[in-house]
Amino acid sequence: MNKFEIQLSGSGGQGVILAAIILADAAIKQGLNAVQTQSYGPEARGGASKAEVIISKEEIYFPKVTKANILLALTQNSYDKYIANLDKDGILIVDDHIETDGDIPGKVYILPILNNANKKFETRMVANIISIGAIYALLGEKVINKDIMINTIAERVPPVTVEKNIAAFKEGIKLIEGIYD
Amino acid sequence: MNKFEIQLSGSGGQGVILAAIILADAAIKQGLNAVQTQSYGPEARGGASKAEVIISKEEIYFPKVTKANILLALTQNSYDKYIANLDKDGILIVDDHIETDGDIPGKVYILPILNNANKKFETRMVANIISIGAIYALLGEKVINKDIMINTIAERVPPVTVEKNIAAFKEGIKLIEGIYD
Amino acid sequence: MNCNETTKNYYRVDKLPHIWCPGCGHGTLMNAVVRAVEKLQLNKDDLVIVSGIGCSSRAPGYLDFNTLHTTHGRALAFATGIKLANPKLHVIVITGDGDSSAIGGNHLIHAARRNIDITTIVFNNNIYGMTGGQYSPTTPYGDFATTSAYGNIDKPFDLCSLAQGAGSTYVGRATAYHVTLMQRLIEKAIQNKGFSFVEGLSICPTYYGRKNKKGDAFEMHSFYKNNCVDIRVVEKTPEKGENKILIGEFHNDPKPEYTESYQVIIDKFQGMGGN
Amino acid sequence: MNCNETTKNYYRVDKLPHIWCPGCGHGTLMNAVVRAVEKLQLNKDDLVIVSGIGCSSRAPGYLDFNTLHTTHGRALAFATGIKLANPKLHVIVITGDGDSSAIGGNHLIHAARRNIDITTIVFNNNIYGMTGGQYSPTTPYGDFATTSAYGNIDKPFDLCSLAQGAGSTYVGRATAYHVTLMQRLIEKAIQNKGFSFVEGLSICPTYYGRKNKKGDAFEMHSFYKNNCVDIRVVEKTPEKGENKILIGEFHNDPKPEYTESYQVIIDKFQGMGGN
Amino acid sequence: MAYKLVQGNEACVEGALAAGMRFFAGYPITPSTEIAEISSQKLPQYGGKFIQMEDEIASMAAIIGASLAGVKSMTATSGPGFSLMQENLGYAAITETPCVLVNVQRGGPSTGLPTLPAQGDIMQAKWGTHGDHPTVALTPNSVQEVYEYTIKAFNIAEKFRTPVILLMDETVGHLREKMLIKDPSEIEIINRKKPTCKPEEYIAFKSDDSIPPMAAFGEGYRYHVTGLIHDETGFPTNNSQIADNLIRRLVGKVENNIDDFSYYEEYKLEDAEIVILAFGGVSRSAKSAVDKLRSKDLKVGLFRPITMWPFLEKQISNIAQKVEEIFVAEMNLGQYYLEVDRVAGKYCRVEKINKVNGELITPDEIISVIGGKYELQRNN
Amino acid sequence: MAYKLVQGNEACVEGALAAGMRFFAGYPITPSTEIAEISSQKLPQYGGKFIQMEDEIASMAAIIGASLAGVKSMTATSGPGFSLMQENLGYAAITETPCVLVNVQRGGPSTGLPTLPAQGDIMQAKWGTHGDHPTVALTPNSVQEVYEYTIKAFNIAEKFRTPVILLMDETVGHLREKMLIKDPSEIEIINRKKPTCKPEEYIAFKSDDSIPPMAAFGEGYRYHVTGLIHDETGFPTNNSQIADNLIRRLVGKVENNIDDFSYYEEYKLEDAEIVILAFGGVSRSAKSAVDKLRSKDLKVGLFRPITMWPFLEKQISNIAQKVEEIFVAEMNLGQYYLEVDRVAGKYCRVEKINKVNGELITPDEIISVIGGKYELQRNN
Amino acid sequence: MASKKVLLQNINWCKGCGVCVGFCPKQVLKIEDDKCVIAYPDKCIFCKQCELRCPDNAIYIGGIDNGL
Amino acid sequence: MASKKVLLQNINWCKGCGVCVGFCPKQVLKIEDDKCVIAYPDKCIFCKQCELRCPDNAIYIGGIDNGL
Ligand SMILES: Cc1ncc(C[n+]2csc(CCOP(=O)(O)OP(=O)(O)O)c2C)c(N)n1
Ligand SMILES: Cc1ncc(C[n+]2csc(CCOP(=O)(O)OP(=O)(O)O)c2C)c(N)n1
Ligand code: SF4
Ligand code: SF4
Ligand code: SF4
Ligand code: SF4
Ligand code: SF4
Ligand code: SF4
Ligand SMILES: [Mg+2]
Ligand SMILES: [Mg+2]
Repeated sequence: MNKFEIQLSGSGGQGVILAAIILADAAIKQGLNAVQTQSYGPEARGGASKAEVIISKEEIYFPKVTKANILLALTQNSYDKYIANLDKDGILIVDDHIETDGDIPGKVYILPILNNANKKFETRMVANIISIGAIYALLGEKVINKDIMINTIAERVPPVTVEKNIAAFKEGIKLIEGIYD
Repeated sequence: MNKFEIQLSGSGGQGVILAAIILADAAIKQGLNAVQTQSYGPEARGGASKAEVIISKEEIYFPKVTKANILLALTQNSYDKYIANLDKDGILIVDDHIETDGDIPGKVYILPILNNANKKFETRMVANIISIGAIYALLGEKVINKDIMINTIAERVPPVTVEKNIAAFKEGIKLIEGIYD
Repeated sequence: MNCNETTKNYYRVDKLPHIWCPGCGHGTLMNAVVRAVEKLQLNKDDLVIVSGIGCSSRAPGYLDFNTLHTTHGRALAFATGIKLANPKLHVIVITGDGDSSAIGGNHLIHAARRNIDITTIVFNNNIYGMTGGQYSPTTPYGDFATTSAYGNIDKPFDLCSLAQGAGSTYVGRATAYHVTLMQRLIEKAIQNKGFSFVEGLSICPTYYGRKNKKGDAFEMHSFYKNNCVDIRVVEKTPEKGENKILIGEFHNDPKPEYTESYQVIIDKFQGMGGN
Repeated sequence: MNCNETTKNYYRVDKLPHIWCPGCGHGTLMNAVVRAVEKLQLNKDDLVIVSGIGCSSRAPGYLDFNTLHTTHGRALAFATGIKLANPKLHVIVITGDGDSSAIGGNHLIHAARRNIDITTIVFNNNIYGMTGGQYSPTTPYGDFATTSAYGNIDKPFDLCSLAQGAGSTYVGRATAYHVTLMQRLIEKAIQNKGFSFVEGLSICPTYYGRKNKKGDAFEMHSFYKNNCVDIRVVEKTPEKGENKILIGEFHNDPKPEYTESYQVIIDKFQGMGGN
Repeated sequence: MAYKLVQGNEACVEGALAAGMRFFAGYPITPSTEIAEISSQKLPQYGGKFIQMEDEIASMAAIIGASLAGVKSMTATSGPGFSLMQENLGYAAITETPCVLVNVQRGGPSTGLPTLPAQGDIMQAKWGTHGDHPTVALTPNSVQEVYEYTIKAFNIAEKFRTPVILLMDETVGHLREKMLIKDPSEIEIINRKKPTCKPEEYIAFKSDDSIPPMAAFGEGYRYHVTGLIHDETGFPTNNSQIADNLIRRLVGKVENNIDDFSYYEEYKLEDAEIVILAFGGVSRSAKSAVDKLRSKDLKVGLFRPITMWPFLEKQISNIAQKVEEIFVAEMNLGQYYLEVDRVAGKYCRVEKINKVNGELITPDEIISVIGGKYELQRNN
Repeated sequence: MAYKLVQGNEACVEGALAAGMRFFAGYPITPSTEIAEISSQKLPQYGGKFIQMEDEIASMAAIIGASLAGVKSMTATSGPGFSLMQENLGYAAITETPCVLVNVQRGGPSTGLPTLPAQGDIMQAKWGTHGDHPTVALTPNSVQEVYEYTIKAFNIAEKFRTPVILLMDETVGHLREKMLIKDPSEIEIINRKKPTCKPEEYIAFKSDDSIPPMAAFGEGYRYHVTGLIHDETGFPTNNSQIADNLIRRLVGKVENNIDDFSYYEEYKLEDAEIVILAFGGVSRSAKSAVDKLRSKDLKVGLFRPITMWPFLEKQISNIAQKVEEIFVAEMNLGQYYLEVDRVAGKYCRVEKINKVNGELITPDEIISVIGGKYELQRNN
Repeated sequence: MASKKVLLQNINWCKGCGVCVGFCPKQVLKIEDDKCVIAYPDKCIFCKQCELRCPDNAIYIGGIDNGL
Repeated sequence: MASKKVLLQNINWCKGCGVCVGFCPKQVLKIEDDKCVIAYPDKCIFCKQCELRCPDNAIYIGGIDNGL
């Protein structure tokens, strides 16, 4: 695949925008093209928050996700709102507290993201980075190099939280790999 | 003549605008068409002040005086500034303190307007109405009826000055007639 | 609807929950406004709430009166038109520190000067909340905001002094914590026939709080609880006011009201020269 | 040129006589500004005079400095940009009551609040002169103007209180009659490093005078002569202030100046992260 | 009824009072100031109110507020103030609040030539506020017309719930000429449609015929008004379908109803081969020019739009299909020309006659351009 | 130099700093706020200054003041603030004060859709202030271009002594994508021409080549600046000849030098029969659409004006003479369309593709209009 | 006529800000999953602090004579 | 070194407002034909009141040592 359209959604404070920025930044460091957008303003306050990344080998003109190849939903609200955007061959990643519909096209990964964040890292603040780990694992090393991912995370999160976030990233990878294990 | 273009000029406080309004108003009461305009703003403050009236049997489109059939100048300043506007067959009325050029086309009336205002009426404030008298006399009774003129003056000047102003009007007529006497 | 009677009677409950962040002080202050109106038993049809633009200025949308959400800073100018056009209406302006004293500062001082019968209530959170946390004319000296990363060098307005200096005939201040005082001040402000100004110190945990390490909503409330003192106390014992925020009723001095003065002119001249 | 040395040195004499009406107080007040500048021996190249729109705001055009005639009410906002861009410049704003306190009221209170080093001089003639005599925010209650044929029902601002309340660190008032006091206040205002405000009560015989039967220019001057009293006198003997217009130096309390505070930030952070 | 000598600005107030204006908020500015002054004097006599606000922004806001409270309202200004009113003009448009804004144009840009005439705000009248919005602007050319079209401006505002701009110029505003004040019985007055339903059934911005009925604050219909994109009930939304509907309805209610208020004058157009298109003060010169050019045997006619916006596309396109050339004469550098050229330029030549020096274009100037070109042509 | 992930609004600040901006005055407004925020953080690091003014009117005034004092200055805003800045924008034009005004467009009118993209201020950028005046407006469509054209905006402002508008839209302002920050040595920087004569010989607004050299306050050239019509020395006058000269020179210096800054992109235009004209965010969709329509064997190309104003009449007229139809796609109800139709409509068909619902026009929407029409045509 | 007071919630409106929790004198309330939870209803003394301070009108005292 | 003071006028700038006339303590001045006229130069005591108050800089005290 030459182009990935990724949509990350959750509630206001969950950091999905930062997650999207990290993905886009890493892609660029990888020498790819990437565009990142998000929804702003009152609707982003409190309610569902959405961030988008498109990663592509080619130049990206239209910067918005049309159909998501990967959709992340961290809350029921955001799942309900954005599930329709998922491409029919797309991949859905949802937190395991979310009730999903039966007839989702494509692959579905139901992961204990919030739970593990709380339990293993004692903060819900890393849920976004766990999610990145999962997305990274699904995209595969061929798309973005793991070290680039880790470096980008290290650059973009608050200095004191770098280690924890890198661990969270790895946790996300494991969540995907675990499924395959 | 079906159309009279009249330009009245003087210094800021001499009331040439009121004079123009009275002429226009009287013309309308007479059943004629009339438009009245003036120059506004800083240049009118202190410096030369100009008011225009066009009186016509027909509808008046362009509302500005192109070439004045009658030009009144009460100050040297205004004379200098506006003399070029006088039609070649036009009539010039100037106060007698003004130095005029030799080669003025048309008729010239050099009248003691300010002087008589001061002497006979003990106020320079009636110079404008004396001027109207002179203009009226030059236009002739056929253009605007004398009573209409007098009524209009009475309506437009401060109540306490009505009598004085009507006398001033008559003084203006006399100034013209005097010349013919 | 699952809520208390006051809410049921005075809110547009189908518009709730409001868009404000968790813990935002504006919600508490809006409740104080509603309780004051309830206490005074004002007819809902006769009450107009006008606001500008900002988080605070979203309040009218939730309230079941005649409500007007105008342009940023201009609420008082719109309100002036409403009040003059129909002096029988009670006109309350709900505004923010930015809305009322940055872009809207001129309308504030002129409405106050005219002493027109409008009650202005400022939800002052010391920041521009709606646009994401820039410093406002009430952000304290040295504080941080997205546009004062090096500490704010602007000196803050004392909004109550400004309003009083400009001519406001009723002036008071309370906080999101001192919500009962807030309610009482609003009641008296509405009753004052003239321009009334009530400042409600609000809290913005999301921006002002976070940028300045003020803790969560409860901590920010607690700050007001511990650092405010009523003007009457200070008038008696000035030491008690040191380094404290003054609250209470600062000024209550009725003067001829604008629309009433105008009515005098109309009564005298209506029909003369006119139709 | 046929005039005194001061005029020759500081005026653009080829632009004289100015457009003001016979007896207009603005001319006398403009002279006070010039004498203050002469007294302080300011370099003409370092002085910028900024104005808005109005009769008063025409002053800069006659003065041989860097001069800027801006849009109505905005002089202080322009001046703020000038001063911040080059703090070495002395910036003086000459403005009218309408220009500074009607349309420009907000810029006045904000420039004062910031305490930016600008000297603001208001030629207050209690009327909009330039547009032909409408009431202004300083027209006394009950007075007549072309838009208050039935007597003005707006209450007037006390401009000095307004400026001081907003944060001005130097405040004073004189009149077109008290022209030497005016000069002294302007001198001290320029010397104050911060926002300074000097109100010069002017006379407009053409509109305010005529509409309110105040007599000719000399009579209007005489009114100020007979009805003003210095604040120092009143401080000692309050009775002497009754029904009088207060003049003199009201406030002189230097505080950190805005461009200087900014320079501290630059000194600390320049080069960091930047080029 | 007898004719009276009236100034254009005064006629505007007379018209407004006749139309039912009972609130005026303004801030003085040459050459519109007389409108404020006369309003301040007359309104109390009619039980109405005048207020001099602190600036033009506040003036525009106040008249919107007053209109929402049920009172017909007006403000008047000139260039600089017109620029300042733009934000709230857009607010009046999106909230569908009837009101009348008079702009007596003077020379610009900026402070420009405060006392001299210009027509430099023609395009600003349509495009001065941000975002897509409806615009109605009328341009009278005589004192009598100022009176008549001020009344019409109020009627359009009320009927279509939209701000209406009366676009005068200094020439017309300061002109004194005769005017006939009509008997109230002869004047058509339109008032805003009021809701007849019960308050709980009132959907403030719902409409079947594109113009929702409007309740005044205080009449028992408690509703919400906002400058945000809103749904039929008046509450903000980011819903794209609703946003689209709202903007298209707002613009459409004016554009699609233009036949209701397409005002213009045609003078000697029947057999015209050359057309002068002019409006406001300049159209008076143009009319003189037509007569004089006719006397030189040139088939010249005048088309004078009184409704400036929306653009009289149909009429002008029709004319263009019948004539050789249209000369657009205006006191600016060619603003209305652009739309005329767009619509007419597909069928005939379109030329500009412009002047931006603070003087009214004279008949002779128009004659010299047209006469020069066509007499020469004929002689060749 | 490596690519960085940068937001459009951030790129604007980077470009401005590279161009030499050392003063920013602004008032926050979505979606432009980041420009103020980042400026406030970066300027002190460059020895420059940021001030948050009390409103947009003051912001525009302050940058003019700072520019007169010799410092390159910028402000940024969106719709409502843009409307408020109009009066002083005209002042910058008439006083020939270089400065840059960024408008990151959002949905309007009024408060509208504060967080959503639109291109509703295209005509306002040209006509928003009163009176005839020059306008330069540039519209970048990528983060890299925001950087580049912010620099160019400053250069044009300085070279021609005129305000320049950078007309972005929310799509571009909030977009993050890769950007290359150039080495200072690679960047062309133009600074205003300074007088070289003695102060007593300086005639502040006299010019032989239409752009007078500009002294800063404090440099020893004491001169007068006014928003009134003024003569070459800068002093007010009502003289009609001088007024005429001034306005025509101001407008002319921009209109006549357009070749100096005619920026645009042509994409697959060589053999195109159908042209999409689009700019800003929408042009990115248009480019996708061109590719996809080409794959359907329709000869479609893109013309993307980057210089929006003055209008690229020459280029668009040339294209119109070669193609069948131009589709003007914009996030408004058809604003730029009007000028395109005027110029191109004499040669080819001109159609609109519009959207005003707060969403970017998608490639599919363009495809469906054009594909729909032409595939159908072909099938018939 | 004695009323039976009861502590009520509108959980849809609650944003979990914790203001009520902080001000409750009897530790009746706690936050769980971003929402206020009435953990110890029996300890409630109906002092109405929570109702007074909740910015979201999401907690209040009801009762029979309140018409609920 | 004794200077010879002299009362001077710029009649072109004088607008005849009469302010100088009113404030002159010695009735040196009067208004004639809208201009200030130095009627009694000998009575002048060079107090400079006229110069100080003239809004138009149209009257002033000159003298040899003033470089005039
Ligand atoms: C003319 C204009 N300028 C700027 C904005 C952007 N804006 C919206 S709200 C706001 C600040 C609000 O601050 P405040 O009034 O303190 O309200 P808060 O959000 O803090 O409650 C600003 C700058 C706007 N909508 N309109
Ligand atoms: C935006 C704008 N509004 C209104 C005006 C018209 N105007 C020019 S000067 C003025 C009033 C000036 O009054 P003031 O500042 O008191 O000066 P004065 O003429 O009395 O000295 C007004 C309203 C303008 N030029 N610009
Ligand atoms: S941003 Fe601040 S003021 Fe706005 S809703 Fe959130 S907490 Fe309240
Ligand atoms: S109108 Fe008044 S303020 Fe203006 S110049 Fe004349 S006297 Fe002075
Ligand atoms: S105060 Fe209200 S919103 Fe906050 S946690 Fe308690 S019930 Fe929920
Ligand atoms: S009523 Fe009082 S005790 Fe009961 S939960 Fe609320 S705050 Fe606690
Ligand atoms: S004060 Fe000056 S202007 Fe007035 S009369 Fe005397 S000399 Fe002339
Ligand atoms: S100097 Fe004194 S005495 Fe002489 S004319 Fe002037 S005011 Fe009179
Ligand atoms: Mg705030
Ligand atoms: Mg004044």
